[in-house]
Amino acid sequence: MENLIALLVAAPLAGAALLLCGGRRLDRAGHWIGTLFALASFALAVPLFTELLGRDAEQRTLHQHLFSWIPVGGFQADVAFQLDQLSMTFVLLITGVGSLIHIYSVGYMEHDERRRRFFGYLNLFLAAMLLLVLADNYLLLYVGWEGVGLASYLLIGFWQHKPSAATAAKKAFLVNRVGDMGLSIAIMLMFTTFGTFAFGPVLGAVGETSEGKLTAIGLMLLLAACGKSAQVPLQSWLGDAMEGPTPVSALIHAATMVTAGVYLITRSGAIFNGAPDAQTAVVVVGAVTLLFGAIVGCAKDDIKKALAGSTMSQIGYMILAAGLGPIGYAFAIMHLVTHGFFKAGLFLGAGSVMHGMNDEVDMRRYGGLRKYMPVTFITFGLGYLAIIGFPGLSGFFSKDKIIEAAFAKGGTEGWILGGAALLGAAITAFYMTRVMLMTFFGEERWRKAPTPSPAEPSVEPAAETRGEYTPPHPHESPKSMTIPMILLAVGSVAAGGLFSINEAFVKWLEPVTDFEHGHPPLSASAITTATIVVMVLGVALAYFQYGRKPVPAVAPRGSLLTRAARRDLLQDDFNHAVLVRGGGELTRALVQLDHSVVDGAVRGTAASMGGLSGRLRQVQNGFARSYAVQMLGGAAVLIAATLLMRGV
Amino acid sequence: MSFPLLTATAAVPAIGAIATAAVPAAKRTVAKWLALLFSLATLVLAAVVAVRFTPGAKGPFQLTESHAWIRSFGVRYELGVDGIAVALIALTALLVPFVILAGWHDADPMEGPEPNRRWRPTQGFFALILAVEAMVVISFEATDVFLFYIFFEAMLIPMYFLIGGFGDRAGSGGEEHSASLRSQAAVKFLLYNLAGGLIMLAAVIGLYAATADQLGSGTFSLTEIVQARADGKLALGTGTERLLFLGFFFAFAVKAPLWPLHTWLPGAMGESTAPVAVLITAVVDKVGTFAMLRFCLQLFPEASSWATPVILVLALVSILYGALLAVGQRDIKRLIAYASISHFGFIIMGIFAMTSQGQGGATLYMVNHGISTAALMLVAGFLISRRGSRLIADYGGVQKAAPVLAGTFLVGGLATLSLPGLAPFVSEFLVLVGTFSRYPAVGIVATVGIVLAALYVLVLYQRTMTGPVKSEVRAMPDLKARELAVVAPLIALLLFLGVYPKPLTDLVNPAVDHTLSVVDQHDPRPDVPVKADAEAAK
Amino acid sequence: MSSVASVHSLWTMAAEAPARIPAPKIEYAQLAPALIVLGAAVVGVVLEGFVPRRSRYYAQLLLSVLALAAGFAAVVGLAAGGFGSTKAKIAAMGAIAVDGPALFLQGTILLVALVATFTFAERRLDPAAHGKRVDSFAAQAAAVPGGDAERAAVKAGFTTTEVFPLALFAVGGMLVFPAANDLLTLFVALEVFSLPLYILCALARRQRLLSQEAAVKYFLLGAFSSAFLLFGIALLYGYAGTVTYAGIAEVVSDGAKQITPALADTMGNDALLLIGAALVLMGLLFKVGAVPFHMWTPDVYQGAPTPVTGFMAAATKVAAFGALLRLLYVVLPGLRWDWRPVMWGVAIVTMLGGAVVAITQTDIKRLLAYSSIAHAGFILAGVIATSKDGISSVLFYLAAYSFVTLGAFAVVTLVRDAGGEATQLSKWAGLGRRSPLTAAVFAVFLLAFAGIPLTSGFAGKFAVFKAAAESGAGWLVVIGVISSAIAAFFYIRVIVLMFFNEPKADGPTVAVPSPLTMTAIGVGVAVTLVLGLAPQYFLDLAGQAGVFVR
Amino acid sequence: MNPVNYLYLAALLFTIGAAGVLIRRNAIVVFMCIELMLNACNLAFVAFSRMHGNLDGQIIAFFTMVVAAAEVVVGLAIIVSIFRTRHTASVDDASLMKL
Repeated sequence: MENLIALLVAAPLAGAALLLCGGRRLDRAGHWIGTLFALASFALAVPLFTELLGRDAEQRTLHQHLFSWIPVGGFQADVAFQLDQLSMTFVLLITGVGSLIHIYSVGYMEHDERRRRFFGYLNLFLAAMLLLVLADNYLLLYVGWEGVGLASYLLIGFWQHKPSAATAAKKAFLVNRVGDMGLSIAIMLMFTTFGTFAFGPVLGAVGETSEGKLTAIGLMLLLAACGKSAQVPLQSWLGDAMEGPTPVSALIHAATMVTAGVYLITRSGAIFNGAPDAQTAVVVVGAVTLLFGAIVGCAKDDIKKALAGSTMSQIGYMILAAGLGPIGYAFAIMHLVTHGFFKAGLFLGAGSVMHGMNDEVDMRRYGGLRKYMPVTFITFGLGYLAIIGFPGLSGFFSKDKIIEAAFAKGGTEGWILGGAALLGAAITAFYMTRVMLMTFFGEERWRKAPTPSPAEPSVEPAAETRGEYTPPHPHESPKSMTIPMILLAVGSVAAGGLFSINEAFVKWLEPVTDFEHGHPPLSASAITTATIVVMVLGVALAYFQYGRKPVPAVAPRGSLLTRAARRDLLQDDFNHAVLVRGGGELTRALVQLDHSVVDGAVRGTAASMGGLSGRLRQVQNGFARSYAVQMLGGAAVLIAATLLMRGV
Repeated sequence: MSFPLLTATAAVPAIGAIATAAVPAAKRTVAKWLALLFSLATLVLAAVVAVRFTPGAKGPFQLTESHAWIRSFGVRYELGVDGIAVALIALTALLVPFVILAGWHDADPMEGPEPNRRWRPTQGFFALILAVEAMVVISFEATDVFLFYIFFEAMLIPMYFLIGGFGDRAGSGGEEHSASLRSQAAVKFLLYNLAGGLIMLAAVIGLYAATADQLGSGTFSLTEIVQARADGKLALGTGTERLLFLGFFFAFAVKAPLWPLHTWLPGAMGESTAPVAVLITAVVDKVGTFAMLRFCLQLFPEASSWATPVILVLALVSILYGALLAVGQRDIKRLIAYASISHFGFIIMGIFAMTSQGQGGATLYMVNHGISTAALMLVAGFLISRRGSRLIADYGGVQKAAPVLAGTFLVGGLATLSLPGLAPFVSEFLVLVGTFSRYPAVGIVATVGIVLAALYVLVLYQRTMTGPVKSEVRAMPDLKARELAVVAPLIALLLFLGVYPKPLTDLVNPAVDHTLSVVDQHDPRPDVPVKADAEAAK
Repeated sequence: MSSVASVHSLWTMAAEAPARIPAPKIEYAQLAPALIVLGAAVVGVVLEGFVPRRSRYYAQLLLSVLALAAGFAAVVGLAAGGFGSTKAKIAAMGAIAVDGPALFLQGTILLVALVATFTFAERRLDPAAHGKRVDSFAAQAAAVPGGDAERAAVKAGFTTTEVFPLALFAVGGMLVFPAANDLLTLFVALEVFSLPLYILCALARRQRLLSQEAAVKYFLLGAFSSAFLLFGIALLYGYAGTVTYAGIAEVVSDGAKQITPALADTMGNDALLLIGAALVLMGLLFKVGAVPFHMWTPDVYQGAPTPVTGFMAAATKVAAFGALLRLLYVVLPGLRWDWRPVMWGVAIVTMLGGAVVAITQTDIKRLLAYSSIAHAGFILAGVIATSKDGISSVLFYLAAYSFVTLGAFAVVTLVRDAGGEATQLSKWAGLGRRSPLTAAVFAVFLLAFAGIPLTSGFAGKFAVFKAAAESGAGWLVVIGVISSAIAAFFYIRVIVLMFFNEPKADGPTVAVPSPLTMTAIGVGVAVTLVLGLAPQYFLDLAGQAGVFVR
Repeated sequence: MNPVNYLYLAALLFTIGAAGVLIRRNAIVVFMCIELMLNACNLAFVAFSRMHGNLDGQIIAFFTMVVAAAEVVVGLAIIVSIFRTRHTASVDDASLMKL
C-alpha cells in the first residue's frame, strides 16, 4: 500500500512531462490527457484514504523511502514520503478539487491555442503540491514548495503576451522567493541544531534544544508561510496573481497552494508549541492579514481581486488559528478544507460570469445577471452563504470554531484576537454581499457603453471603447464548467456539517496535531450568536449601500480609506518606491562603480605605466653625447655605491 | 606499466588539435567533423577514467602516472585523479563536444571575398578549442605543482586567440568596431591572468626554495609535500606559508574570478562567441576553483584557515555584487557573465567554509554550474545569432515566435536561479548549509543571493521572451535539430543530477574528506544529534 | 713581487736589466676553437684579395661555415676530453681559462654565429638589383649613399663579402672574451670583437644613414666605455700589482696590502680596488646593455642591418655575460658583499626600465632592443645568485635566449615593403591574415620572450629566478616577476597587431626566403620548443659546466 | 718625485678626456678625447708598473697603443664615411634615431 504514495506524485508528473515534451501532435487530446492524470491521482488517493481509515488512529502513518537523495557527510537528504492524516486531508483536497478544476478548464480554455501547455502546467502544479504535502522531510518539502511556486509563475504568466501578466508572474515568484529564503534558513538551522531535517526526528527532538533556537526556526518558517500564503507583509503578489486564467486562481490562489503556509505551520506544530514568541508572531500576522485582506476586498471592483482579498483574509483566519497552538491547528485545517471548497466554487463562478461577459472583470459592468446564468448564480450564492458563515453551511462551523479558539487564547490577547476575528467576520459578510449584489442583482449596467474610470488605472481600456459599443450576451456556461461548480457548491454546503459531527475531523487529525479544547472566557453559544449578529450587520450594511441605491458605473472617488484599500493599502506603492526604484538606483550605481572604480583602477595602472614609459622614452633623445653623460653618471653612481658599501 | 589512461585522455584532444589545424583551407567541414570526433573520443576516455576510478579506495590519488621530467627543477610528470578531478574531467569532456557542435558555424568565413586564401579561421577555431580541452584536462590531472602551473598558464594562449579571434557577428557598430572591442577584451583576459600567473610563479619558485631548503632536494610533488608536512619533515614558517598561499590564491582568484579581480570576465564572455564564453566560464575558470581546493588548501593548510575570513567576505561580496550587476546589465551575455561571478562566489565560499557539505557542494557546484551556464549561454547564443544583437532591449515576445527556444532558455534560467529539482539547487543548498553550519551570519547573507538570482533571471526572461512580439522577432525560426541536439542533453542532465546526484556525491565525498583531513578540519557537530534510527522508530 | 729596497732602487737609479722573461708556452690544442676561427678570418681577408669577385660570396660563406663548424667540433672535442670538468685548466700562461663555462659559452657562441652566418648570406629577400641577387649589406660601404659610386657598385652587383671575415673576427674575440683569465686579455678580446661589429653596423644596404649613425654611436660609446674599462683595469693593476684573475683574487681575498709601505700612506686603502672593480664592471655592463649603460642598444639595434642586429643581440650578450660571470665569480668573490647590492640595484632598474620603456615603442627592432635590455636584467638576477646554480642557470638562459633572438630578427628580415624591411609596428597589422605561418612563428618567439610555459623562455626564466630565490634574493624574484608581467604587455601587443587587426591595404609582404634563413628560423623554433618541453639534457650540460677554474 | 703624482696626472688627463667627449661636438675631436683617456690609462699603467716593480704595466701599455691604433682605423673609417654622407662631422647631427 505504501508504494502507492509515490504514484500519487508520479501520475500528474508524468502527465506534465508528456504534455510539455509531447509537442503539437498532442494539441488535440492534450486537455483530456491532463484531466486523466489528475483523476488518476485522485483515484489513487481514495484507496489510500480507506486504508488509513481501516487502521486505528495511532497506526495511520505510512512511510515510503524511495532513494537517498543528497548524502554528504552528516547531511543526509532522502526522497521519502510520509502519508498521515494531515497529508491525507490535503491529498484529497488537492486531487479532488484539482480534478474538478481540470474538468472545468476543458471548457474554460476551449478557445486558447496553447491549451495543451496549460494542462501541462496544471499537472505540474498538482505534482509539486502533492510532493509538498507528502514529503517526509523539510528539504523535499522545499522542493515541492518551490515547485508550486514555479507552476504558479507559469500559470499566472500564462498569457505572456500581456505585459501585466508577465510582470505579475515575476512578482509572485520573487515575493515567494523571499519567503523561500526563510524556509531554507529554517532548514539550515534544523540541520545545525538536530543534524537532520526529517519531520520525525526533528519534531521528536524539539524538547532537547533551547527555546531561542526554536523561536528562530519558527520565525523563519513563518516568513516562508507569509510568502506562500500571501500574509502581511508578503501579501502583495496575490492580487496581481489574478492576471492568470480563472481556474488557476481557483485552484492555486484559493484552494490549495496559498494554504501551504498553513500546512507548514501545522506540520511544524511541535516547534511552535515550544516557542511561544514565534506563536505570538504567527497570530499577529494572521489577525492583521485577516483584517487587511477583508478591507482590501471591500474596495475592489475587479471581481477576482475582490475574491483575492477575501482569500487573503480567510487564510489570515487559518494562520491565526494555527498560531493558537493545539487548540487551533485542527480548526485551521478544517477551515482550510471548507474554504477550499467554497472559495474554489466562488472563483469558478466568477470565471463562469467572465466567460459569459466576454472576460469583463469590472463588477460595475455587471448587474442583474442572475436570470441569464442561473446555475452560476445558485452555486455562487451557496458559496457566498458558506463564506459569510451562514448557519449550517460549512463556513459557519469552521470560522466559528476559529473565533472561539481566538477568544480561548485567554487574557487581553484573547480578547483582541477574538475581536479582530469577529470584526473580520462582519467585513467578510459586507464585501461578499457587495460582490453578490453588484454581480447578480440590480440594473444591467453592462448594456450601456462604459466610461473609462479614473479610479482604477490598472484596468486597461477595454476593446469596446473604440467604435460603437456592442453589449455582451450573458449566457450560462457549458456543462464541463457548471458540473464542477455544482459539486463544489455541494461541498461548501455540506463539508462543515459533516466534519463537525461529534468532531470527526478534529479526532481524525488529533494524532498529528494533538488537539486540546480551548476554554474561551465566554460560552461557546455566546460567541456563536455574536458571530451571527456581526454577520447579519455586515450583510445589512452592504445591502443598504449596494442593494437599495443603484451602483454607479464609475467608481466614486470614495473615502481616503477606500482609495487606500483600492491600492492594497498603499503596500505596493511602498514596494515600488523603496524596493523597485531603490533597487534600480542601487544597481545603476553599482554598474557605474564597477566600470569606473574596480575596473578603472586596473585601467588606471595600465595608463600610468604607459605615461611613465612615454616620459622615460624622452631620455633616449638620439644624441650620442647625452648618452655618454648618462654613462658617466651611471659610472659615478656605480663607484659611489661600491664605496658606500664598504663605507670607505 | 599499465596503459597511461590519464595521459591518453589529455593527449587525444591535443592530437586532435594538431590534426584539425592541419586540415587544408578548403576542407572546412572535414575539420569540423574531425574536431567533433576527437572530442567524442576524449569523452569516451573520460568515461573510462570515471569507470576505472574506484571512489573511496585508499590513497589520495588513483590511476597515477609518474615519470622524471626536469630533474634540475625537481619537476616530475606526475598525474593522478581524485573524485573531484574525475568529476571535473568528465564535465570538461562532456561539454566540449556540445561547445563544438554549438559553434559549428561560428568560425565560417565571412561573406564576401576573403583577404587571404591561406587564412584558416575555421580550422583554427576548432583546433584551439581542442587545445584548451587538452590543457584543462591535464591541469586537472597534474599532481605536480609545476606541471599544473605550466598548463595553467599555457592554457591562456589558445583561450586568448579564441576570445580575440572569433567574436560573434553581433557587434553593434560594424565588424571593425567589434573586432577592436574583442581584442581589448582578449588582451584584458590575458594580462589579468598572466599577471596572476606570474605572481604565482614567484610563489612556485618560493615553494621550491622552501622544500629544497628543508627536504634537501626541492620537489613539487603534491603528495610528497603533503606527506613531508604530515611527518613534520617540512614546516614552512608562518610568514613564508602565508606569502606563498597568497601568491597561489591570487592567481586562482583571478581565474575563478573573485571580486574585485573579476572585471575581465564580462568583457571576455560578452565579446566572444557563446561557445567560447561557455568554454571560459564552464571549463577554464573551474581550474581556478579546483586549484584552490587541491593546491591552496593542501599545500598551505594553516595559511588557508588564516585567510578564510577575508576570503569568505570577498566571496560574499562576489555573490551579491555579481547578482546586483547582473540585474543592471543591458547585454544578455554580460548578464550571464555577472551571474557566473555570483556563482563563483558561492563556489569559493563553499570551499573555504571547510565543511564536507561546503566543499562537496562547491565541487558539485562546479559541475552543475558548468552544465547550467552552458545550457543558458548556448541558447542565448542561438538567440543572438538569430537576431544579431546582444541587447536585451532588442528582444520581446520571442516565446510566441520560438516556443521551444524560449522554453529551453527558461529551463536554463531556472537552473541558474537553482530551482529545486534541477542540479544547481543541490550544490547551492549544500554550499549554503556547509557555510551556515560554521559561519551562520555568512550563510544567511548569502541566501539573499537566491532572491537576486531569481530577480535577474526572471527579468531577463520577461524582457526577452514575453510581452508583445517585436517585429524583428516575429519571423524568428525555432531551434534547429543541431541546436536541439546541443541543448536537450544538457537539460536532461540538469534534471537527472537534480533528482539523483548520488553518483556524483559518492564520487566526490571521499576526496573532500581527504582534503579536510589534510587541512585538519572537522564538521561542526549539531547541538542535539538525532540518531538516524530514531527516524525509523517514528 | 720585489722587496721594498728594489722598488726604491727601481725609481731612484737607472733600472738594471730586469729578470728574463720566460719564453711563452701555448697549449694550441686547448685554444683551438678561437685559433681556428681567427685563422679562418685571416684566410677570409686573403680570399677577399685574391678570389675573383663573382665567386667570393660562395668561398667566404663556405669558409665561414666550415670554420665555425670546425670550431664547434673543437669545443665538443675539448668538452669530451674532460676540459669542461675534471681537466679544466688555465692555458696560455694564465691568459685563457679552459673550463666548463668557457666551453659552454664558446659552443653557444659558435652555434649562434653559424646560424647568424646563414642570415648574413641570405640573398633572396631583397629584390634582385639588375638581375643580380643581393644580400642585405651595402654594395660598397665606402660609397656615398645615393651617390654615383654606389649606383655603379649596385649596377656592377658588388656585395660586401667582407662581412664574413669581419664576423669571424668578431666571433674569435667573443670566444676569447668569456675565457679571458687576465684583464689584459679581457680588454684585447673586447676590442677584437667590438671593432668588427662597429663596422658591420655601418654596412646596411637600405637606410644607410641610419646604419652609419648606428655605427658611429656604437663606436663612440663603445670606445668611451672601453676607456673606462681600461682605466678600471689600470686601477686594479695598481691595487694588486698583477692583472691575472687568480692574482687579483688572491690579493682581494687575503686583503694583504701588496702596495709598498713607502706608498701605504697615500694608497693604503681599497679605494683602488673598489673604483677599479666598479669601472671594469661598467665596461662589461655596457656590453650586456644593462641600465644605465644601455642607451646605445636601441639605436644600434635599429640602425644596424638586421642580420647583424640578430648576431649582436645574441652573441654579444653571451660573450659579455660570460666575461661578467667570470669576473664576479673568479676575481671578486672576496668582494661579494660589496658588489652584490650594487648589482641588485642594476638588475632591478634594468628589468623594470627595459620593460617599461618598451611598452611605447613603435619600431619592432627597437622593441626587441628594449626587450633585450629587460632580459639582461633577468639574467643579472641569476648572476647575483653567486652559486653554482646561478652560473648554470645563466648559461642555460643565455643559450635559450640567444636562439630565440636570432630567430626573431630573422623573421623581421622577411617582412618587407618597398623601402626594405618594414620595421614600423603599425605595418605589421594583420600579418596573421596575410601569412599565418610567419606570424605564428613570430608569435612563438614573442611568447618565448614573454616566458610563457612550454617555451625555452619559461625554462630559462624559471632557472634564473630559482637560483636567485635559493640564494635569498626573494624580492628580486618578485620584482622580476612584476617586470615580466609588464613585459608581457608589449609582446602581447604585437600578437594582437598581427592576428586581431585588419591588414592594411598597403601593408608589407612577406618575402619567401632561401633555405638559409629558413634554417635559421627553423633552428630558432626548434630550440625554443625543445628547451621548453625537455630542457633536462641542456640543464645538465649547463649544470656540469657550472664551475670556474681558478 | 712621488710617483703618486703621475697617478693624479693620469686621473686628470682621463677626466679631461671624458669631459671632452661630453662637451665637443666634432666627432674627430670627441674621438681624440677618447684617445686621450686611453693615454691617461697608459700613464697610470706605467706609473703602477714602476711602483710595483714589475713590467706587466708597461707591457699592457704597448697593447693599449696597438688597440688604440686599431680603434683609430675603424673609427676614422666610420667617421669619414659619415662625413662624406652628411658633409658634417658633428656628432649631434647623427640623431635620426631616438625615443
